[in-house]
Amino acid sequence: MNNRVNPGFKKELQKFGMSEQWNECFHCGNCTAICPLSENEVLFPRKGIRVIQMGLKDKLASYVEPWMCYYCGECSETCPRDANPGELMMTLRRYLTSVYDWTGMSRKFYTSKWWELSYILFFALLVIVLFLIYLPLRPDAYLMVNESGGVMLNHLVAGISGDQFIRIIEFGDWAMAIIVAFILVSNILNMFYKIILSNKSFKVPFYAYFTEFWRLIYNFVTQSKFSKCDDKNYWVGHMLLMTGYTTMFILVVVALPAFQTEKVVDWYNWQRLLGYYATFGILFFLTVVTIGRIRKKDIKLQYSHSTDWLFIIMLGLTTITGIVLHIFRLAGLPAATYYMYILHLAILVPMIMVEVPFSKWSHLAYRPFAIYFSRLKQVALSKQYSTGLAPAI
Amino acid sequence: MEEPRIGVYVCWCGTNIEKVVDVAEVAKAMEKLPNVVLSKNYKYMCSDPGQDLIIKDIKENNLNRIVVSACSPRIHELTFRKTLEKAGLNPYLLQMANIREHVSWVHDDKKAATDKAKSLVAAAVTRVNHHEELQKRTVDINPATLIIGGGIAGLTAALEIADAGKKVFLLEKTNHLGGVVAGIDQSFPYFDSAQQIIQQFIKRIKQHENVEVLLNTKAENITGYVGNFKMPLPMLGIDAELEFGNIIVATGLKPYDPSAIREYGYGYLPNVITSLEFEKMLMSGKIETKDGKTPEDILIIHCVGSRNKNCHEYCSRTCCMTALKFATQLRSALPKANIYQAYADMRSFGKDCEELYLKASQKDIMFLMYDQQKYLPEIRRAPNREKCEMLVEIEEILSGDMVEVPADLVILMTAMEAHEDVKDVARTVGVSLCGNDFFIERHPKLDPVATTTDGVFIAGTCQAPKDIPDSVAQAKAAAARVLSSIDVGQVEIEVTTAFTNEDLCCGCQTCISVCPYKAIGFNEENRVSVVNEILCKGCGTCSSACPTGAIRTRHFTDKQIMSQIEGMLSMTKRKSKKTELEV
Amino acid sequence: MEFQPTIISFLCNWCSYTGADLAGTSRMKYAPNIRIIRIMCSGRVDPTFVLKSFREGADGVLICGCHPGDCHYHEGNYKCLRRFKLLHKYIQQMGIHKDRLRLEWISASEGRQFADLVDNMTERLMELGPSPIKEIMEIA
Amino acid sequence: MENSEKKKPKLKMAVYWGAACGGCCVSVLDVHEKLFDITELADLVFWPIALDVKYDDVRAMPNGYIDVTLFNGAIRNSENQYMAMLLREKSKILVAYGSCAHLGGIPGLANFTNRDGIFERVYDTSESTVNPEKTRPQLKTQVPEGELHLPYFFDDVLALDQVVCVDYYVPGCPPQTERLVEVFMAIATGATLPSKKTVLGAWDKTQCDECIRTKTDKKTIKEFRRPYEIEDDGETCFLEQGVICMGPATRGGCGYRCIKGNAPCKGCYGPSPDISDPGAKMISSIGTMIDSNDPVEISEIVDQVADPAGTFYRFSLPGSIIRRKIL
Repeated sequence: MNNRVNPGFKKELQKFGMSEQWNECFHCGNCTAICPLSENEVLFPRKGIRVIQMGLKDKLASYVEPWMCYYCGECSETCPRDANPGELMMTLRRYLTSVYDWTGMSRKFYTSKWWELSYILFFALLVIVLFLIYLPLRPDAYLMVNESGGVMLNHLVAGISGDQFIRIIEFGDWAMAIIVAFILVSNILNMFYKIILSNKSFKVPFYAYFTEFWRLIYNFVTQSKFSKCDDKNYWVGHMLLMTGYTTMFILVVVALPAFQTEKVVDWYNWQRLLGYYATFGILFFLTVVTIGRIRKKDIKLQYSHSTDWLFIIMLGLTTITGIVLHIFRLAGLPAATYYMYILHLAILVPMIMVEVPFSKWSHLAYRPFAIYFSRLKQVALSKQYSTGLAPAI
Repeated sequence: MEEPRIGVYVCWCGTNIEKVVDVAEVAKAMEKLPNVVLSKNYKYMCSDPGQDLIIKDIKENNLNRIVVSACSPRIHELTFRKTLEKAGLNPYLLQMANIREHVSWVHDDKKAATDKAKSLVAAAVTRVNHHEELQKRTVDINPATLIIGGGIAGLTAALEIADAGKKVFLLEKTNHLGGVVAGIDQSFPYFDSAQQIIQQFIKRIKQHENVEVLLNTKAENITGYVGNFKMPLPMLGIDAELEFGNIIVATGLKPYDPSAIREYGYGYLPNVITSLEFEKMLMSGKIETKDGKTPEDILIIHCVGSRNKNCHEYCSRTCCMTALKFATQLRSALPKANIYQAYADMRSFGKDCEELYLKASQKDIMFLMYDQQKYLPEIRRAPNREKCEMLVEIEEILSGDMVEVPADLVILMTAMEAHEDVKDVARTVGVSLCGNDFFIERHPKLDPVATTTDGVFIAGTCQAPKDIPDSVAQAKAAAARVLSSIDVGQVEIEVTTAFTNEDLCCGCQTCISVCPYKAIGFNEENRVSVVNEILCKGCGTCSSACPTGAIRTRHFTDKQIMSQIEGMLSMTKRKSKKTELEV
Repeated sequence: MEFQPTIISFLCNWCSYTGADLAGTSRMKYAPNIRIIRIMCSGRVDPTFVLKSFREGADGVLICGCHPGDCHYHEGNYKCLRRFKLLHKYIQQMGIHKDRLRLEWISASEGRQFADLVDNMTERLMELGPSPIKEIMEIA
Repeated sequence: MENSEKKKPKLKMAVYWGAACGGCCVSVLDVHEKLFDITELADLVFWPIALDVKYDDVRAMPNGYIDVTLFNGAIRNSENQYMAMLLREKSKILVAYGSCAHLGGIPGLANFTNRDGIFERVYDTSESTVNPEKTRPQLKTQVPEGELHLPYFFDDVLALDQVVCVDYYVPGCPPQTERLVEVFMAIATGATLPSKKTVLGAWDKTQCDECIRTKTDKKTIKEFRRPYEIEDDGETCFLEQGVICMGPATRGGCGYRCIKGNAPCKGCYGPSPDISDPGAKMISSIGTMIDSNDPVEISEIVDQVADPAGTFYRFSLPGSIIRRKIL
């Protein structure tokens, strides 16, 4: 590992949205002391700031701590120098996402708005063009209203049956999921390499991979670390978002035939209830965060990177177009429904393609893995201590 | 002297003594002691009626020795000495027994306290039998002043005294004035030109009619005492001699030689330089490596030779600010360079110095903290494939990481230390040095300018590391002290001094090196030691060291102390009879 | 009645005597067994004084001076220390218990330390019992 | 005074030895041809080493019969004590002659132990002794001729003035014969003698005053050395070479015999006037010379003085403040 200091490194991080006050830190350690998540061997954010200040790039790449932070903002509030350690951790998460991403796309998105926008536009146009050419609106679409007044969504496309339409969309879903999953999994492997394999100072015992595996699942499902932040509302909000998003993901990818039904099912059916729950969860979170980011009262929402806004806008538009689509459908407006459907997908697809492998949504995967890796590291180190092989830190 | 007639006075000190010590019993017990004429107790001995009582008794009863048993002699010995003087007795025929601070205030048991008081007063009584009359003396002050050292402190003091119209001899051991400050470009924290200040000083000194500058001259063979010092100048002729009444020692500092620290490679790595060498670079306006390249990476290492038990344990007080000054100067000279500071603790105290740190920390300087006690940064030559000249390995303690810093130029912030020859100066002026070879002041807080040798003052970094304003302040204070002593014109000297009984002195000369004030000289003709009683402070160490009992310390003679011991123990119960077989 | 030792102590004027005065002004209580003799400097302490004290019946002798480096007369306390070490060796050879003679540094601000020192030494001397020196030295 | 009519009455003189080696008596003999001058002025009435005069003869003398008695040797046993008291009674002037009578001398070193300790060593444990019955000398022994008496052996050795009043002291081990002659002549010629209880036959100033070695003010000792451990140049002061020399605290008058023989002074001439404890003074003086301020180093240097009591009190233990070991 190269341990050469690098004064130029800060410029690199500034591209990832590092705040102006990065160098104010004089290492009093208040941030680490106040952080409810910083404990035992996993201490942050102070040490991370030091690593940034010295520009130790390799050290940073293997740095797992930023993923432990859920940005409650207490550190930034406590900081006597207003160095904003919370935001620095956020910056680090962006930076690390780009480090793990071997395709280099993540880095491009984080460091250039235009790259990201063009990428999004490309997928949006792709969706629109594909629809307009291969799945055009059937001429008699106005007839596709059933007796209860709802639009028969699966029958709006010319030349194919409702089943076929569902299968095409399902195919698109799966193709997208596979591409995204491939990139994400390979990035996680890269992360594993950077955190565990490239670090020669410890060796993880083989059994630990299994004995610690439950943590991965447990943390993924419960986001339990998050609940340790003192502000419990934040965990609730985050849980709403997380579960809402996951629910919607399952509905549209795994259970598409059940979700995108021929007829509009009654409101008390599970599909619709789950859909409403997911919409509410996402919408609630979005509203709170948007207001917060605009008001800039809460410290963790004071500094917004362009990708933060883009994420909110994309998710917001997806949700809104989804709701409008639903309203159009209930109101029995087939043509409007069709175009809204295209619009909905034209936003949803680029959002998934950007956020899941390269940006915010990848955190969902990186966080539990980081906890898992950090546990592996701890197990390895404590074993080395007990056998006296490791030098004291 | 006539037969002692002793008066004993036991003070109540209101209730302070009386409530614990049975003062009447103490006074009564003293009546039985030999030569005690009267023994009284009184409510407040230090009050006017109390003192009048003593005066009246002295006159009426022909008393010639007085024992006052009251509070600490550190409080009222002078008061009662004056009382004796008023009554026409020599003030040194008084002995006090401390039965307040050492008895009534520290003991509760009345019986034990009274017994203790008795033995203390009895000791005073037996002692006072052997007291002798001592006479006060004064000497005149020669208005000229010798200043040793032509640095900023010496120059300041010289100008201050010369401007007041008094003669100054300014001694400088090198061939030029200005000292260390002459080698400094700009001073912290205001970046004003140190050059300008010092050159102006030198110019004024050279033109001043009251200042005689003696270059290439060391302070040697100074003899004499406060008011009347002398120093021979053999290079100007056999009889050439300087005469002066006061001395200001301003010998300044020597920069620490970092070649002793293996890790830094100073001396064989060409681009490792000291802070003063860097000042030279700044003055020349060219910051470059030995090969003439403009450095891209510059590391400043703090605490070189300071705060480390292998070098000096003290803090040199100015290096942090100087390092911040360097960083600031470097940043404006080389906007693109990478500047690193390896520091141990940032000690930017003093007016506008924390502000200097804050400003410097805004200038894109990387601060790396190291442990100056345990792991010093290690500098080594960079391999050829590297762009930089050197690589420095630092155990960075804020991160706990071992980091590597590339450097083309390393500036070592070297410590201030005492000159090697300071011991000679200390010996010749009779002032002691502390463990770090800095001059010891008379009192670290209340008298940091004077020394325990009368007429010798200290200023500047010869006393302790300090910056320019502190040196100047101390120099002006020393000058003020000298001027006030010249103004008074006379000085009263210690009475309780040592003296030699030439009939007993065997000339072994043990006492000579014992004396911290060089007050004892050797009379080659009579082959006896002679105490210069003007220099003597009366510590009595020579008396104890004298193997023949030839040197006696007035007011603390063997006889006086031995009789005090006898008196003290005469009151204890366990007595055994001494029988002598006589024919 | 319990044996009460007598301690003769030599305190230098500038540090230790002032420290003992401070114990007084601070009303710190300590054992009344000590008898203080003021000298200007611990460098004035002649071993003769110590032996004389023992000879006259002292159960213990305590010498106090300024802390090393703090001597009002620069180095008097070091001179005292050197003599003390030689004297200490001598008195042990003469069968006098080493704890009967002590040299301690007490600064002007160490009133508490002085009080504790006296208590501590008194206690130790009570353990050692009365000094037999005076009686043994008498010639019948 | 009744004899003052007669022309120059001859002095009556006695020499006696207590616990002594005999060296002092020999020093009297060392007057050589001056003996004739002495015998012209004085009659020796009692001198066990030279004359056959019995104790009974002394007892028979009237009080104050003897003009001058030179008493050498310390008081070790009851006989010494008895004779000291007897001679005190019979003498006008009693002189403590030699180190032993003056301050206890070499026999005084027995005060490091006591009667039992000495007897055990002498009659039991010494390498050349075979005494399985642990026989001890008895004060009384019955023999056919009658009862034999031995003097009682004291626990302590005392100096002469610790048992009787002494008029003058003539120190030395042994005293320098010239001094004896001077003192004797002074007494015999009736010169005014100094006040009683003073030391005669020695100077007030100590050895250094007449010592031929070069002395400087650099009396600092980093290491104590025994005489054989130095390469003595014969010129430098012993103390400046780290060798303990009692010279500074020892009266002159001996003619610095030891120093002339390149050996440091051992202190037999005793301390200068007003010094109550010669050893303590030397401890003080030599202690001061130790060249270190570090307590540990000082202890190390002090440890090089193997036997301070024996070194500084070689001739003066009984006469010093702590006159014997506390056993």
